[in-house]
Amino acid sequence: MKSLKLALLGGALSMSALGASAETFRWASTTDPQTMDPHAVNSAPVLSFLNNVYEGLVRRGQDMSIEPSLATSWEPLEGENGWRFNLRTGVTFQDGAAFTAEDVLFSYQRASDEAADVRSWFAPVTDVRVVDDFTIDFITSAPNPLFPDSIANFMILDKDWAEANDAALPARDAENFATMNVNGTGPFTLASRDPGVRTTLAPNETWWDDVDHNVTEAIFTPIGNSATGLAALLSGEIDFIQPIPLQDVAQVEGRDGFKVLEGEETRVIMFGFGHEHDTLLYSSDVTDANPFTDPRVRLAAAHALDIASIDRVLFRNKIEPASQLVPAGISGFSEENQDRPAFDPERAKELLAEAGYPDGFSFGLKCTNDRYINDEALCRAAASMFAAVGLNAELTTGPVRDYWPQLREDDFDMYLLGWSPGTFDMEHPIRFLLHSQDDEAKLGSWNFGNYSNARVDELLPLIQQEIDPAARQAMIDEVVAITQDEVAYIPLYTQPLIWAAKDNVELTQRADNFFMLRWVTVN
Amino acid sequence: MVYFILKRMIQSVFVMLAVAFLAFSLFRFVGDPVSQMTGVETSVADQERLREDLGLNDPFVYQFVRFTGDMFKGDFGYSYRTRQPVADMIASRIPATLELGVVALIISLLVGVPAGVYTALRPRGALTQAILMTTLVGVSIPTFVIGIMLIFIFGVQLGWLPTFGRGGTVQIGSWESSLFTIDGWRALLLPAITLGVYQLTLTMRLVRAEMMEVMRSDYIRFAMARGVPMRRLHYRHALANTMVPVITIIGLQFGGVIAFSIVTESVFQWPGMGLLFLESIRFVDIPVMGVYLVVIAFFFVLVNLVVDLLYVAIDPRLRISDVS
Amino acid sequence: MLTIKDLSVKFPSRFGDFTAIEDVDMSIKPGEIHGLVGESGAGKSTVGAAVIGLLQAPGYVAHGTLTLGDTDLRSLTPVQAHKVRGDRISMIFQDPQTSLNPLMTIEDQLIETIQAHSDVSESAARKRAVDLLEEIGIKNAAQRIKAYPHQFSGGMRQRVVIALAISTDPELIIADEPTTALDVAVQSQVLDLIQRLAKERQIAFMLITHDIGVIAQVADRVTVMRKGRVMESGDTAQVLGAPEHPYTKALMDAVPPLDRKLDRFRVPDTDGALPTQGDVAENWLLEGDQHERTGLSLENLTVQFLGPRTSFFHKPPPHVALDNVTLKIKPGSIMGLVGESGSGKSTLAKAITGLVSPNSGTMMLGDTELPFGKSRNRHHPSRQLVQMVFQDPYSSLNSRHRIGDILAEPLWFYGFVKDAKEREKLAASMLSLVGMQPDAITKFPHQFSGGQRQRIAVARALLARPRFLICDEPTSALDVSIQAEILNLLKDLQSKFGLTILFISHNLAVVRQMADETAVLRNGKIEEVGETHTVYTAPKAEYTKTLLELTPVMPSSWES
Amino acid sequence: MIAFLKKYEGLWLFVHSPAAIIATFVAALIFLGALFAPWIALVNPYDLASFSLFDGLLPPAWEDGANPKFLLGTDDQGRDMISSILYGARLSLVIGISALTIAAVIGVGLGLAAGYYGGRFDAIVMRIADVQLALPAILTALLIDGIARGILPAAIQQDLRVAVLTLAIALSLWVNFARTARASTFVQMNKEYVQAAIMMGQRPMRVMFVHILPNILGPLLVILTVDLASAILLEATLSFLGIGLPADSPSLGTLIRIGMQFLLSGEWWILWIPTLFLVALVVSINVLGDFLRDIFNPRLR
Repeated sequence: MKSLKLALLGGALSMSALGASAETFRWASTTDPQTMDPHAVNSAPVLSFLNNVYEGLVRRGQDMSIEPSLATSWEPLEGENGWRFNLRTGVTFQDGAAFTAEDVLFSYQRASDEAADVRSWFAPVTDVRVVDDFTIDFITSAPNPLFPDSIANFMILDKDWAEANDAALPARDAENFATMNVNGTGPFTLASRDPGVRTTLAPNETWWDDVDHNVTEAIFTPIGNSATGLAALLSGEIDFIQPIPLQDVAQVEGRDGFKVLEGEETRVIMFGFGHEHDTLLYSSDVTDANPFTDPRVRLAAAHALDIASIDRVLFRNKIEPASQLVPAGISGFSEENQDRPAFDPERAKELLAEAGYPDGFSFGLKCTNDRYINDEALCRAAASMFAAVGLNAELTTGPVRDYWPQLREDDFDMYLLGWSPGTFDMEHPIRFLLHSQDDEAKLGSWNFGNYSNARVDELLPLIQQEIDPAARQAMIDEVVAITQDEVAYIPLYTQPLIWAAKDNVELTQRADNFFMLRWVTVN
Repeated sequence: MVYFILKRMIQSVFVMLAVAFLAFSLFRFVGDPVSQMTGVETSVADQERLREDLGLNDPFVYQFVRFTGDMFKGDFGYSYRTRQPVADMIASRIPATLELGVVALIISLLVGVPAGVYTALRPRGALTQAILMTTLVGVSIPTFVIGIMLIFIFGVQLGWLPTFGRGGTVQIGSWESSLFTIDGWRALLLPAITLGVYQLTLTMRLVRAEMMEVMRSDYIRFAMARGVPMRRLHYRHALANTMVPVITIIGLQFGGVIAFSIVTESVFQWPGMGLLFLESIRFVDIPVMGVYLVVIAFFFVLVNLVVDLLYVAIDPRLRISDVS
Repeated sequence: MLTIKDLSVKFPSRFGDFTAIEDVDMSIKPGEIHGLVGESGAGKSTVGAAVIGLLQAPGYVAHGTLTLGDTDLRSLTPVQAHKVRGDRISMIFQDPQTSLNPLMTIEDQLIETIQAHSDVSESAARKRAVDLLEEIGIKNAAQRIKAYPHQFSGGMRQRVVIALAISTDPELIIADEPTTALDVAVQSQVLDLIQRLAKERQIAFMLITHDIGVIAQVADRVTVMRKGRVMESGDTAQVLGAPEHPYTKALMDAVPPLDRKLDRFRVPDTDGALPTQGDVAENWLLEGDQHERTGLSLENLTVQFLGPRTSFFHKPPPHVALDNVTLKIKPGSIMGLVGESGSGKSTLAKAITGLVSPNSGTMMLGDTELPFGKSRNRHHPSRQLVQMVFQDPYSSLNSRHRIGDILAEPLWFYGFVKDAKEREKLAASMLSLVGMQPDAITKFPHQFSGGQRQRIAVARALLARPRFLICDEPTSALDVSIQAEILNLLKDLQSKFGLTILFISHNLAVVRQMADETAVLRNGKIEEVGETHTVYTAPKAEYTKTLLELTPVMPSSWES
Repeated sequence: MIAFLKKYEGLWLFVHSPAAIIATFVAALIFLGALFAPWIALVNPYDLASFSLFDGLLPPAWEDGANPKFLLGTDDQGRDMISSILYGARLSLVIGISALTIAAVIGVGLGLAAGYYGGRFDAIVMRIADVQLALPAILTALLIDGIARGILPAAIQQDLRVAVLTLAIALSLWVNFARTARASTFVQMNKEYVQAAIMMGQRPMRVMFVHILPNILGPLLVILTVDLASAILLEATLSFLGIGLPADSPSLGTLIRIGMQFLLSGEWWILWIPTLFLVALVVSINVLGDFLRDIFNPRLR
């Protein structure tokens, strides 16, 4: 929990420094947003960047809680499942066009079209009805208490502008006007766009909210090589970089004029098993059975891992051990099931003996080498810890571009996975990781090992529809308890989030790794 | 003369076609582009439909014919990642790579040739041994290590030069150049040196070997016997004859320059074709990779043709027909 | 006036100092052409290089004095010496192909030399250069001066080299083998030019050559050198006509006369006793069906080479190498084939051995027809019956193979002797048959002199038990004395084993000593063919007459 | 002894050039170190159980906070630097040398044939060489790496990584051999000993390999040493681009890539010790290459 508090503190500070002098703010990150079209790609870097230009009906505050944005208030509909949103009046788009419910309806049709990658957000929505210019209803197939939370990144663009520049749908293969140009209601507008090189934002004079940043020009440049990025910061050419390698934290803190912001990302790193596999693929000694189908063997593997020493050596004490698939502080986190299997090699050996493998067995561990922080180093460390209890892991690491296809073809015995809940609620990982694979209903699509438990499958829809928070939490706790007993996954830790900036820059680090320009003050 | 050029052209077309075929046939194995293009929550069905739309399920030969067909029509297709037309993406990146490559080549010639001449004329000198040793060490350190060292020394510690990117550039028609601003040159210096080091050592050693060979030839001894002033003998006679074979080999080394430019651009975040290619590999952006390879092959073929023409221009024996 | 007093030059090497030349005395008066003759390795070029100060590193002048007029050349500083070079002393090299910078026009190279030694304006220098070219016989020089070296023929280019040498009217010109690379006709023009320049401009010439005929024709005085020491020197007529030193005598005996045929050259007996184990090889050669002598007859043989293609549309112009040559070589006789470079002699040899495929005509070896070039399969009998001895001893033996392997290869390849031990014994015996020590088997080619290598090449040819032997300029790369030994060897082997030989050479005198009949070849056509004596004494073709006249030869009046 | 030295000109020159002696000494030291790595090295960096995470990031012995057991310190995984370097050098050399041999066999074979047959065959070989030159080495490695991953069954993919990398490097180096062999063969073709062999009716293969090949070994040997250095460097560059060897069986190149992450974080030895080692190896090989070129240069004959 300590990390989130720190983030809050940072936020409060920045609110006070109002009206400082006009400033150019230069910042960099490892990847460049692929497109400026809010509905084309559902990836964190794109949505994070566009949140500065476009706005949704609701938005997340500095502490991740949902706040009114283009919708001033919203309440569940009587008599049918769904929500009514009352829209803010007097808001104009950056090209001066008025903001009305028509724009919301149009954006919904655009975002839920087959061409849009974000259409999965609207799976529960059956119909959208415009009541009047500033009221709109979203009808859902079933009661959906978390619906407002799940559309924080659903951004609204102007209907006439889009249709005039024939960008009614996100670009399918060829780019369209919306790929390179913007027309949102957000605090900033696009000044220039050179994909992969430099993108500049300028403040939106007609923004409806009160301005508490003093940025007159924001220049974003992607820097792929982390060493070069750090050099760019230390040489003063850029004011802020996200993220920096955690082994360089000491170096930055050591230099005066620079500071480091440390926080926890909402991403939990875990090991998954091939529950459905009936044999081991990479084993040299056990070829006729899959020991990992026995929960005792999975628990033994969990006991073999010493998260504390991994934290000390690999992550320099910057990670939080994880007990379940979401970090603490996220809605739906199960307070009762906070303890995770302790580091106990002896217990691990006993469990293996009980399960019939006294001297262990060899198996294939598959990891990425360029997706999560120190992913390769972690797997090598884990492999040596497994080996200590007799679980001889044959490690295979590779770039992420080939990783997902291999997992989809069940080409593993044990695999590394990091998961950040899109809706910042426990329901998200249950829907994608714990529910058994069901392609039509688009459920369990990332449950590569196809862990399946009837009770969990039964509870998911109930959780999704339960309005009363207490009842909902109880059901979630039950799911977490089941999956912990059965060791569906071995949650390891939440990944650290390290940003670095010049001393004279005030900014807020949010847990979902989104960077909001509107909270930046350069003094 | 015309025949010679025509023959080279035809051969070049074959080389480029072969490169396109080779590159295209191999991309199928470099990973699955769709998994990169879609977000975390996209369902398998959606991914399958996207793969269908992009025609990735078509038989391989059909895809290749379409790929080359479009290319000849000038339609280079769209990037899977940014949906931009690949032609624009690459065109906007060509100036950066070309300018970097040319400046690196100039540095390697400006330093390499005189150093080669000096070490050839004073084979036993102490300075010669020093030059040979330092350039040898220079070429033994991997390019990316040199790059990062230069960044930290001149960028971070001394703060004289920018550590990344292209600095202020000037737009001349569609060509974005960094040669006309001080800031542009400051940004160009470090990457050009990093790229140039390898080429410099090569040029120097070539000039040295060739110069020593030429110094033993009869026409040099005859020039000595005629009392031609030493300076003129070294440069007007010896160096001119040395440059003829050296130019051809430098042309052939072009492939090396491109290979190292990929590394240099990724270290300096230099917005050239090499960086774009690296990103497209990470993202399995097949159209960009395919067109990049063909463009590189085109440059290679072009350089070879220019080198051959230079060869004919410099050496009168090829230019003017035989005994009149 | 050049005077050299007991000059010696040393080359330091890992074996200590190697003395190239020792106690050389010589003097050349202005206008005098002083011949410096000797075999390769005699050190004649080293003398020339020492005088002009261009000794190959690390050579140095150990002691002795070199004075030109009143300047002591050895006391000059390098800068002064460089000033003297070109101004007072010039040099002419052997190969005109490589003496001129291929990338610069003649004009540039002339002007550059003139301006190096006299500060004169460029236009004046250009005018002087044009006059010079006219003086040495290059027509419309003003226009030709703009051309590049490769646009001149070998002879013309040597004239340009001479023009360059005299452009600063030096006192002394060192000519190192100036005409060796030229054809007979061009050679005589260049020699006349040298004589004219010596007389008109009173230039002292040091003429370094191995060709005694050239010395006889042009030199006023001559110095004979051997292994770095002067054997004899004096007036040319006296030294060549009535040599006192035994080496000079032996040298003169070895020179093939043009006017008469010797049955054998008088060769000083070789120091070691001639090894006698040659009988094993002799019997092996005789037991084959050798005695059946086979001749070779060619019927209007034509060979064309296609030049480089210059356009897609029309084929490149063909270059006719052999233009329907008809030649009959009687079995067991030696047919001489004479012609200048480019006449097609080597092409003929290659056609017979199948390296080149003729366009038309027929070739008959004895009574079997020889298929052309590629169509002759690898096991055709002619592959074994026809063998060849090449010109350059340094490239006709594979330098990476032992002599034993080189000689055993034909025995193994043609399946004469199955057992390796046997092959080695026969090879050793063949070596002694050609006058070599049998223990040469274990050595490598680079351990032998040119003459020895040529003997090994002959041994290799014989180990294929041929019936027809082609000798393509077998001795033109050798010194006169060595040449004499090899020619004797070929004569003995031919008479003993009744071989039919086609002897190809550009040297009319050598062909006269060897051939029973002689054919004269020019630009691919047979100009004349007939019994050797009649061709040499009463030539019918005009071309043969001019060739005989122009070949520099010892005037018979000097005969002792 | 002196007589023996004098007999072989090469040896005499060797004794007299300090650079060559030092280079040979360094190269020999590294080769032996790599060869006997399993016996010399403290720990086997490829066996995960043989080192532990807790020894991670220890500085070299002469700095404070070091563990004397690890003379040159440890990397982020706790692997002893010296053992990693020895094993890394061993792997780099294995890859370098085997890539060289493959490149030499392909290159010399094609070069010889191109020189011998000339004409159309020669043009084809040279165009193939052009295609290879047009594809920079890094590209070739990428594409072959992709194929291997696509074709090979997943299970054996891991241990074939070394073979894939070797093939990738070999394919980008054969062109040098081909060009040199072709040029030298042209020169030998109009030498008379070759014409004699052809006249005898010997098969082309025998003429090429028994007669011509021994005479063109000189320049090829020089290419061998120079390209060995560039093969090792190429492997390092490929590792930098993430295509090279996996991190759990590091070569010199991978060690440097891992070291790059710690360049600024204070653990300087993780990068600089392998880099210096690589530079020493590559420089000594290059110096030897230059020395051999002088020996085989006809000027000395």
